[in-house]
Amino acid sequence: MTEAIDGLTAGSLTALILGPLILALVAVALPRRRLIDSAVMLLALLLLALLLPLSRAVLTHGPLVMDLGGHDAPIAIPLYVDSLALGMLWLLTLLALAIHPYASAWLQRSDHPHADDYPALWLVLWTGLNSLVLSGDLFNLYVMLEVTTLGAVSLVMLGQSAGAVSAAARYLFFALVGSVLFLLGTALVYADIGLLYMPMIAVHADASPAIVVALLAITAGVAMKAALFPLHAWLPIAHASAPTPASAVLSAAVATAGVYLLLRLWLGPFAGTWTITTAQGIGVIGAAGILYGSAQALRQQRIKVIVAYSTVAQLGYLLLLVPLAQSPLAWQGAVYHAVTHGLAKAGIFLAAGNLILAIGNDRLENLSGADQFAAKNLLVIGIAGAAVAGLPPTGGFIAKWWLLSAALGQGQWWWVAVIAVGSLLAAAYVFRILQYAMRQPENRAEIDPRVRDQSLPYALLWPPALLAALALGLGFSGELLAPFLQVTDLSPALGGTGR
Amino acid sequence: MLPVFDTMLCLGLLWLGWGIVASTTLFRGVVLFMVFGLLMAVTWVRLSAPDVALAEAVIGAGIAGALLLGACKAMLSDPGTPAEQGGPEPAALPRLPAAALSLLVGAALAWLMVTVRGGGPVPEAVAIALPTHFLHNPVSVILLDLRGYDTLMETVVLLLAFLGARAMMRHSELDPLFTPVATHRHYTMPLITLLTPILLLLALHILWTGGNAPGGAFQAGALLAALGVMYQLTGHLRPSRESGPGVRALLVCGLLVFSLFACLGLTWGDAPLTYPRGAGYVSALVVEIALMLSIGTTLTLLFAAHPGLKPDLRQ
Amino acid sequence: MTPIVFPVTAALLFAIGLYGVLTRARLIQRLLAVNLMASAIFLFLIVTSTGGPHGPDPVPQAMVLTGIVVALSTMAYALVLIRHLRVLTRAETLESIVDD
Amino acid sequence: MDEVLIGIATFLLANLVLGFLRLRRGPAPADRLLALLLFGTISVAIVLLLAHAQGVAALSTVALLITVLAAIAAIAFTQMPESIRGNPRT
Amino acid sequence: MTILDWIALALLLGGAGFFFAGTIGLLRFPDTLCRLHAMTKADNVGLGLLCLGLALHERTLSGTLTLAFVWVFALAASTLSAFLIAGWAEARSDTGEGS
Repeated sequence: MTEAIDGLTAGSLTALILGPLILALVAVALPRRRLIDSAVMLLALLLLALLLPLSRAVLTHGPLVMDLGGHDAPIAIPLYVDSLALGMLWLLTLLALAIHPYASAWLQRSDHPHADDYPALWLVLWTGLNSLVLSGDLFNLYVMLEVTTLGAVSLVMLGQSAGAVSAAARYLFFALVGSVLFLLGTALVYADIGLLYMPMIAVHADASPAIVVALLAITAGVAMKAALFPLHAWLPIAHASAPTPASAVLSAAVATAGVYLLLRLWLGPFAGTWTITTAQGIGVIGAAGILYGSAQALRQQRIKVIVAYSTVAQLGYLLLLVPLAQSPLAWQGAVYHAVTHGLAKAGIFLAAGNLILAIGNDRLENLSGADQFAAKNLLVIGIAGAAVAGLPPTGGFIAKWWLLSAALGQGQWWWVAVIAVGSLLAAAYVFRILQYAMRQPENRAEIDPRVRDQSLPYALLWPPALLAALALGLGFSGELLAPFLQVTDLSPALGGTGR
Repeated sequence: MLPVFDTMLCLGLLWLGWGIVASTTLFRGVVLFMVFGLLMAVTWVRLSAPDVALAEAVIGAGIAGALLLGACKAMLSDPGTPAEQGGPEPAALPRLPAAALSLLVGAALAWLMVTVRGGGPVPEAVAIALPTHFLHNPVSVILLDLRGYDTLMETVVLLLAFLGARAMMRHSELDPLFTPVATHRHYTMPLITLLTPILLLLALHILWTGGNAPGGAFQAGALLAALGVMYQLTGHLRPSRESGPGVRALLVCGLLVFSLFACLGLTWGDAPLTYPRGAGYVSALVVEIALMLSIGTTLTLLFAAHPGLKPDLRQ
Repeated sequence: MTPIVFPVTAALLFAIGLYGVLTRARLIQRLLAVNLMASAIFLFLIVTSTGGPHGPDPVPQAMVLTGIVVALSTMAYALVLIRHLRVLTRAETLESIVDD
Repeated sequence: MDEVLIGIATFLLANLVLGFLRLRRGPAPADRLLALLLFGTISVAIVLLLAHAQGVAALSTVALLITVLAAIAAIAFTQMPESIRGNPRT
Repeated sequence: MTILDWIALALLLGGAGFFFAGTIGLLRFPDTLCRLHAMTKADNVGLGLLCLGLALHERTLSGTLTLAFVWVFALAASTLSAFLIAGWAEARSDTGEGS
């Protein structure tokens, strides 16, 4: 255990993992919805408060490692926090704060039969995501991946329709194969070098055949779960057919966590196995994902499918960190992108969910006249969409600016073109939604007057507004937060990238 | 003689594996999978992994088989979509490229798995830590203490599987997997009366000795679940759409005790999940008892495919 | 220590499972194939745990036990999902409901 | 003596592998289940022999568990529907 | 080898012989019920002899008890299973003749 871990830090890390878990157990044992809803809000606020000193500790001491159970490396399971993990924790906690009240109001309003099942499922998934982000042990990650997978599949399945359940089944089978591949990689690493403790694997792993195959298996496994570009087939339909709050969780948190895990593994324990060619190859896959996802998003006719394809595209940006990893600016940009995109994407989904409540479905052509009756929600979609596209003055702009600068700084101009084209396409699909909404409806009487903005409960309106405001606000706090975004001791290990 | 035994065992495993994958009918695949489970248990015994063998015996011979036979039954009682009736199974991927890919992967893995280096820092450190530990069964040391966090999270996976399944069951018209034949009660009753005390004793035995001999909470819990499965198969427990407070308490007690214990680690140590000095064995036992109850309940309910169970004591 | 035949069997079982996952459309059989792959990895892990200079290594055995619990949980979950899908669509393969 | 135990275990394993033929041929579902039950008993015997050859008492518990749970498969099987026979998809 | 060893060996070999007979019965007998008959008889006697043979070498009480329990439960389980399967097969005239 490092000296930097004081009681408060240890307590915060414990609370991040066990807080949602214990609350989930309470929710299973005592299914009182009101009680649980307020407890979730309190917990999210408490965790936000705990994240402040934790961020400070990371800033002053550098990356923190807490070995569980009072044992030492290499037999203990460590929790690991650096700026990448910290960004994810902030994102997850803010999402919990905004999405849970929305979900609870949404389920109630749509008289959803699964309203009783949702809180416990979400809380366990939250536990899984927090632990996935914090875990520094290869085998433990396998278990956490299973928790997130089962949680995410269950959320998709709550969509109820035959389409949602078959999307859930497709997702589950992709994920099952993904876990087996991850387990294979873990077994090979352990059999070859006798380690599961990730900070130490980084030191011991060479490019032996077993390690290289393990890296391939792990990459393929996580990529299947995270729906990275060539393996994305299950994502758009699953994210689009889930209930709206669940779509937001899946796109903003689960998918991001998958890519986060890949970055954590690639640039941590396996950093020594990279060469320039393979790093550039990962960048190319990311770029292909950006272009393909954006192009698909432009062709879709349903809002939720557009937003889901946009997720496929935006996750690609995170992969650009691999070829650019030697630059601190790229780290800053990637963390900032993950957080901004997560917040903005959740905001868009929630606002789109309100539109769906208003017009009954999410087809673009039915949006006509939405600027009249759902102006606030359209404003949210506009702001959050600008953040996704990376337009100033949003946080998305800062993130992409840093990524661009990193690419220029290392003379890798080709990524500049990709980032720019991706942003243009993103702006195009966001404005396409707004453009449909501003058309004059052919028959005004078709719109049910009861569904105007005013009739939506407050709990459905403030969460998307809060998320969009955060995505916007991040555009003004880039300089302030920059020091927090570079804390990682993994970048030195990336000497391999430059070989 | 042992090499002959090993070779035959491995050929048997491969033959069964191929049979499972290639079987044309669902029932055949399921039966082959159950035999595969038996042979895996023999393999674990041969490789001197008694803890794993115990788990495989309970799961392979009992719960997994019953689950699969139940699903098989559910599939058979529905004629299926028109496209599937009588028609051949639609192909997922063309066979030839799939076979080529699998062969390539198999050959590469075979080479790797034979040539991995072995050893490393963890085996060394574990070998040093084991002799002074308050538990004497090496696998229990790992599961309960060194990697207790994994055990906590694996129980979360089990609970989550049930929560997700319960959400599906609640609003779907899934029939109970098994509707016991009334006349069979006459014959199964003596078996139940014989097995109930024996299984309970065995479960307690496995749990109690788990600290010092092979066994532990999961094996014991799975054994309790096997008893629960048998009660359902013979109609002494029936699935119900409501879960009472008792069932819910049993569901969560294992994780609740374990996570509270994990938090308490912060008070008598520097990190969660630390065992108190001097009271390690007792704490481990308390955690294990709670885990056993939860694991048993969760697995029984997962088999029931319903949120709850109610006893049926008609003779 | 342990004869070479066990790791080779593990690799081949993994390959057989992979073939099954790729070619079988019927979901339950695909599930069985995935479990076969997992069992192959368990076999490999246990093989590596025997022998060694420090006696049997309990860590892989513990990993396999955890893996068995996880595999059983996901199998039970997947079976309920498959039955749920069957009730909703009457299909037992994903391929036969692609066109709805 | 250990060598003898392992020899007998090998012989029993050979019986088990021979029994796979019935598993393959069927023809009735009941035949496959019979084969499963026979394999259960043979596995119990093999486990007992190996446990004695290795001198690990806990392994005998494995045999006990397999025996105790053997009835589950049979009870579950007898509740299979009529359509299990003659259905191309069984 | 003491006289006890020889007796144990004879019992073990006898047990193995009964298992073999059971397997052959399973493979060669003409229909399901015959196969059932051959199998359950053979493997229970076989397991019994085997347990007896092993028990002669068992030093501890618990080990001997375990062996005894294994045999008793095998008898109980196989009696019930055989009965249920036979009933199932007969009710559906599913006697798998031939092959």
